[in-house]
Amino acid sequence: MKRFRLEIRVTPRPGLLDPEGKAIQNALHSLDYERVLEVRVGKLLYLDVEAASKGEALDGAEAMCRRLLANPVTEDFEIDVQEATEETVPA
Amino acid sequence: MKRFRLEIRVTPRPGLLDPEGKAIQNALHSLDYERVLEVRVGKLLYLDVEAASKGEALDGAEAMCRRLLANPVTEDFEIDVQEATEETVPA
Amino acid sequence: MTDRPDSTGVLTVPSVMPREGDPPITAELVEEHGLSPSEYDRVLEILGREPTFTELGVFSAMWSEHCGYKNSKRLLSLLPTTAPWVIQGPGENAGVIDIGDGLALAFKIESHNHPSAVEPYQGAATGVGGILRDVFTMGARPIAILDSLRFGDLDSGRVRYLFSGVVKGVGDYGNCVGIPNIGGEVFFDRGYEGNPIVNAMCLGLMKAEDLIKGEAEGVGNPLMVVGARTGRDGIHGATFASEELSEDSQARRPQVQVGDPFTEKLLLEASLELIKSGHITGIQDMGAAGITSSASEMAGRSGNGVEIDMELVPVREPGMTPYEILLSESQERMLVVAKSGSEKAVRDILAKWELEAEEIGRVTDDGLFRVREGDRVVAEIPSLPLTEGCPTYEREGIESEEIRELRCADLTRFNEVDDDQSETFLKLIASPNIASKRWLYGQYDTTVRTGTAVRPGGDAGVVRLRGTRRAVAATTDCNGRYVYLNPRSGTLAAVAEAARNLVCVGALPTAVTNNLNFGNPLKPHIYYQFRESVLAMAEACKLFETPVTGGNVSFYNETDGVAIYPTPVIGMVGVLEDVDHITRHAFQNEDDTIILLGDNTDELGASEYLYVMEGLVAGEPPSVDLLGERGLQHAVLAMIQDGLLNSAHDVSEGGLACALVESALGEGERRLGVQVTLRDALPVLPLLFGEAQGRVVVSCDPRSADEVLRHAKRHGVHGRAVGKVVPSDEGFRIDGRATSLEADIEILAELFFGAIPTLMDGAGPS
Amino acid sequence: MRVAIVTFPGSNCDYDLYKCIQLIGGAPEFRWHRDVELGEVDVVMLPGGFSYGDYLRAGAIATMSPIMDAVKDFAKAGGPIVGVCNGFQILCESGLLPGALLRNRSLLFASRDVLLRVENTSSIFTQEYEAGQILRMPIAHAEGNYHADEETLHRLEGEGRVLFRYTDAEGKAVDSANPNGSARSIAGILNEAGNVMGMMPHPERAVEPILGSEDGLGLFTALLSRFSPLETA
Ligand SMILES: Nc1ncnc2c1ncn2[C@@H]1O[C@H](COP(=O)(O)OP(=O)(O)O)[C@@H](O)[C@H]1O
Ligand SMILES: [Mg+2]
Repeated sequence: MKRFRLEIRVTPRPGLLDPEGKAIQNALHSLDYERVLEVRVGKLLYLDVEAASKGEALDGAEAMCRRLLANPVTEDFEIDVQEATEETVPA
Repeated sequence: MKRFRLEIRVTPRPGLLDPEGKAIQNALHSLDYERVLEVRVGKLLYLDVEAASKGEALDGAEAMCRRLLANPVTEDFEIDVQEATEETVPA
Repeated sequence: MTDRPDSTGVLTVPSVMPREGDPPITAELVEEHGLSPSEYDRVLEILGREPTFTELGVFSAMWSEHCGYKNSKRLLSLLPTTAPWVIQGPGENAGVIDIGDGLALAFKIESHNHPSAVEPYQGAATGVGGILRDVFTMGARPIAILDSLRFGDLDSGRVRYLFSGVVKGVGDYGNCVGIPNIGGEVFFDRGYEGNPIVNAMCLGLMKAEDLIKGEAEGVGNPLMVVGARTGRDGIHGATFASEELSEDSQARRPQVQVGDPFTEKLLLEASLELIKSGHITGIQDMGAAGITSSASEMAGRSGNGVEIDMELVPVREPGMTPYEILLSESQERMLVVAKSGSEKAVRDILAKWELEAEEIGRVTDDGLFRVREGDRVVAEIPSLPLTEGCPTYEREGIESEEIRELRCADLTRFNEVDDDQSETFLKLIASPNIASKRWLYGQYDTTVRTGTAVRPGGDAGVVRLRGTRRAVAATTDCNGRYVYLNPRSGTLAAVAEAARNLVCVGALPTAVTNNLNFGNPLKPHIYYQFRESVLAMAEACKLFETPVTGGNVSFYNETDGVAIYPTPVIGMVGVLEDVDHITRHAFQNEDDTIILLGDNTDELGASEYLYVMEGLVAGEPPSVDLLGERGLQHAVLAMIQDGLLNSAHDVSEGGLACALVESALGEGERRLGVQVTLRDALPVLPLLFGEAQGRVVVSCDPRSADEVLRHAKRHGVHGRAVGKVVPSDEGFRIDGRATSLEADIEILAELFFGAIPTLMDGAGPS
Repeated sequence: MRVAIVTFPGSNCDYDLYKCIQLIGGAPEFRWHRDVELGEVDVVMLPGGFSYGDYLRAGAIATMSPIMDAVKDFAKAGGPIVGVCNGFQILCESGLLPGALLRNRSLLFASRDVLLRVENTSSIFTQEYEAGQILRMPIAHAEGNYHADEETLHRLEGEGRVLFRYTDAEGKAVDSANPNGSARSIAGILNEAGNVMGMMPHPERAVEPILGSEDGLGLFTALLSRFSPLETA
């Protein structure tokens, strides 16, 4: 068993309105960051898991995203996995 | 001027209570993903910006994080930048 | 703990030992812990030896202003605290009063000013969390929240950030737990620019017999921590004394407490079930100074001792020292004294609500607060001297020369104007202090629990009590500008206004909780404000027969040495014997007669008019005639109970003109017009916008008008019909001797409801 | 009418529904999220609140609760199910109703009275209302912005499965009357089989004059009329 760190990025489906992104963009413009052309907001999940291999960790993560972590009607997801080192293990 | 895509990951400071992460972890356990050792939840921001160079885009992003996008009291942030290609430009 | 020698036998207890790595106790370290040399001498006297680092932390927390009330206790003892209906006065987590039909009401207010200034969302959220726990640890189910807020002016981006964060924090927490918000207040003034005020009040309902106290009773009974795990949140600032302050230590030790309303909801249900179960003898919220204060206070109140082991406390992070565990302010935790043998039953109840309960120690008979770390004893302090022995002070109080000058400012030039005040009028209606606060309470669930009969927006919130004809009402009030300019009359006005607000919804004012928000009491001019204010509060509460059953003191509300306006917030509760008496502030019918009760005066000092139009905080605030006020309130209650009134609304900020607008617009759904004629021989500005106290605008069927006036007369109140309610398309019109004011109702509505949303638009995400 | 009210950790309108069912003469019973059986009941109701703190997405984690299998079986067998607010979110997340509830477009929690137009009076839930009737009841939610793809919306409309729409006092579904940005101002919908409904507004908070409205009563009495009214547990 090894420890893996999964980074899961859950993002709103393209085409879906993202009022939060819009609000952030407006706020940035009002702070004079005029050259911000677009903002999209998603969710970031870090999961530390135990698994026999990278592949197993990834498969598990995909299943978890499908079953719970992302809503198929409105969200897409992407997963990165890496073996946890001293550094990535949280304090 | 080029177009850059910034990926900004905003995460709660280590040591700070993350009730959402905890609730998700419990839910995953109840789905029999027992080997999820820890969950932390953060925010993901994609900003499309115009800048003269990568370095300028990055500097701008750092300033925006400090001023608005991350809460300096409770959150840390990380920024990745890449030049926007056809592909990365959002729908 | 079972494998250790009997903890009640003094002989088997090893003596206190400093821990390895503890810093030596030096004069600097003592000072950094906020203890004066004479206080430290008292510590030495109590212990008979030098304290360990852990013990120093414990004393520092318990003798801080927040827990020890060292600069306020003596004055607070002058407040009236008893009445036949008071079941629990000050000294417990919340006050409790008898409200009839076998029911009791627990209620309390608490501040979270400093945490909210650092992190508005979490600061406000955890403030609500704390006050809910204070109420449900008494055995009462929370039924309503109120929040009393102060900020700088909304034209500052920083203020908007604080305001939106605080409102979201108050809302999210209460909404999630499912307790309706029924009222409160918000006031904007540059006097609060650097230092917002966030006070939250909670009302809880119980059967009188279900009252439970935070006492450690029954020697040998186990102490259990329940709820969330302990982390390094909000540990007393003094912690940093133990290490060099660096960027890194800042990052590793966030002082911000993060609220988890979801856990709170579970803790609420579990606690009420525990109390009903009879398996526990005491329960206490872990508020400021965490385990330290809850355990030692429970021991102190019962006269017993406690022994707790830091190694048994469930922690969130590895490597926490006893010092850190003792002082952590992690939220959503409680300390429970279970009956011996009931440990499993307690654990089972918590498990049902998906929570943990861990036994961390026992009640002892030696009167000591003893803390172990496994086999080592790291602190051993006599409980009573620790909780009650904090030295108390009476300080020197002198009025500030500067403020006195402001109060004595010559305002006579404002008596000269007599031209058209329409523009001024519209500006005032759009001032955030007068405009509708719907932007704010529209983010609060006000109807959950299906008990709210009067929602925020009126003079006071009302919750009906199911299964009875009764209802309770609550309000919070204080105009800090008044108190700043004149602490005495300003505080009298706060109490009077709170009572008047309750009366306007049809409730009999019954009891008070207060939150005293002040600057640094070591400064003579602040202590002066504090003393005058408490004395005035005592006087007014006695006269209104509204005893003070608890409260909270928040000192040191200063930025760069500048204090906030002194703000003694009055949280007052009242009782309606019959829900049919519930009265609203909005006019109800066209052609109803509008009657003004109380006297218009020429007072313009400290008014919203002066602030908005002249940028002035000056002049003598409106005077308060307590006896007249009492007569007025009795009169209004009598009219309501006789079924005469269709509306009642108290006149406050913005004066009579603004009060009439508020009654005309109501919540904006059914707008009505107003036609009023005033014959007073008064200068225009004070007549329209002066904030004379002791006035109520009521409306009634024209056929009842004489009866209403007779009631007024009987109570010695000046009452007169001033006009009538008209259809909204006939507009809003006040005619005076020298002036007339006219406005379109739609325009008024747009300004009144639109002012704060417009200011907050584009305030950015929070 | 025996009504099972399912309490999840964090539900906070379970008690309100309970009192409402009692008020109309039905027999409410609580079910705990860890129960695996619903027992002999006529109707299942999923209350409002913040199940699991609304963490991750409102209603998402609740769908993993043990009781949900029984709820799905009950739905399959044709039993009537009502989801209010968080209950609606749970029904969408569990796939018993189509679509999803996104964050309010204002990004703020929205608490106020809204007006609803009754769009379909043939469902078992709405048959006591008149077509086009305007109802007044409170909303209190942060994620009530109904979203579904065009095709789903089209089907919902075509099959009369939009039960309630946010409107103004004249019954017009204008944007200013839409409190959260919901697609086509949708406030409540029905499943294909007609036995599962969800809505964001709170009918159980509008059942007595002292609460400001009695317009929610019709939904509960419509169900009551289908079952023997007084069957106390
Ligand atoms: N302004 C006040 N007026 C009257 N009683 C007060 C006031 N402030 C605090 N008290 C009382 O002193 C006691 C200690 O209060 P406090 O330290 O606020 O409790 P905690 O913070 O643990 O909830 C309480 O019983 C409280 O009611
Ligand atoms: Mg307390």
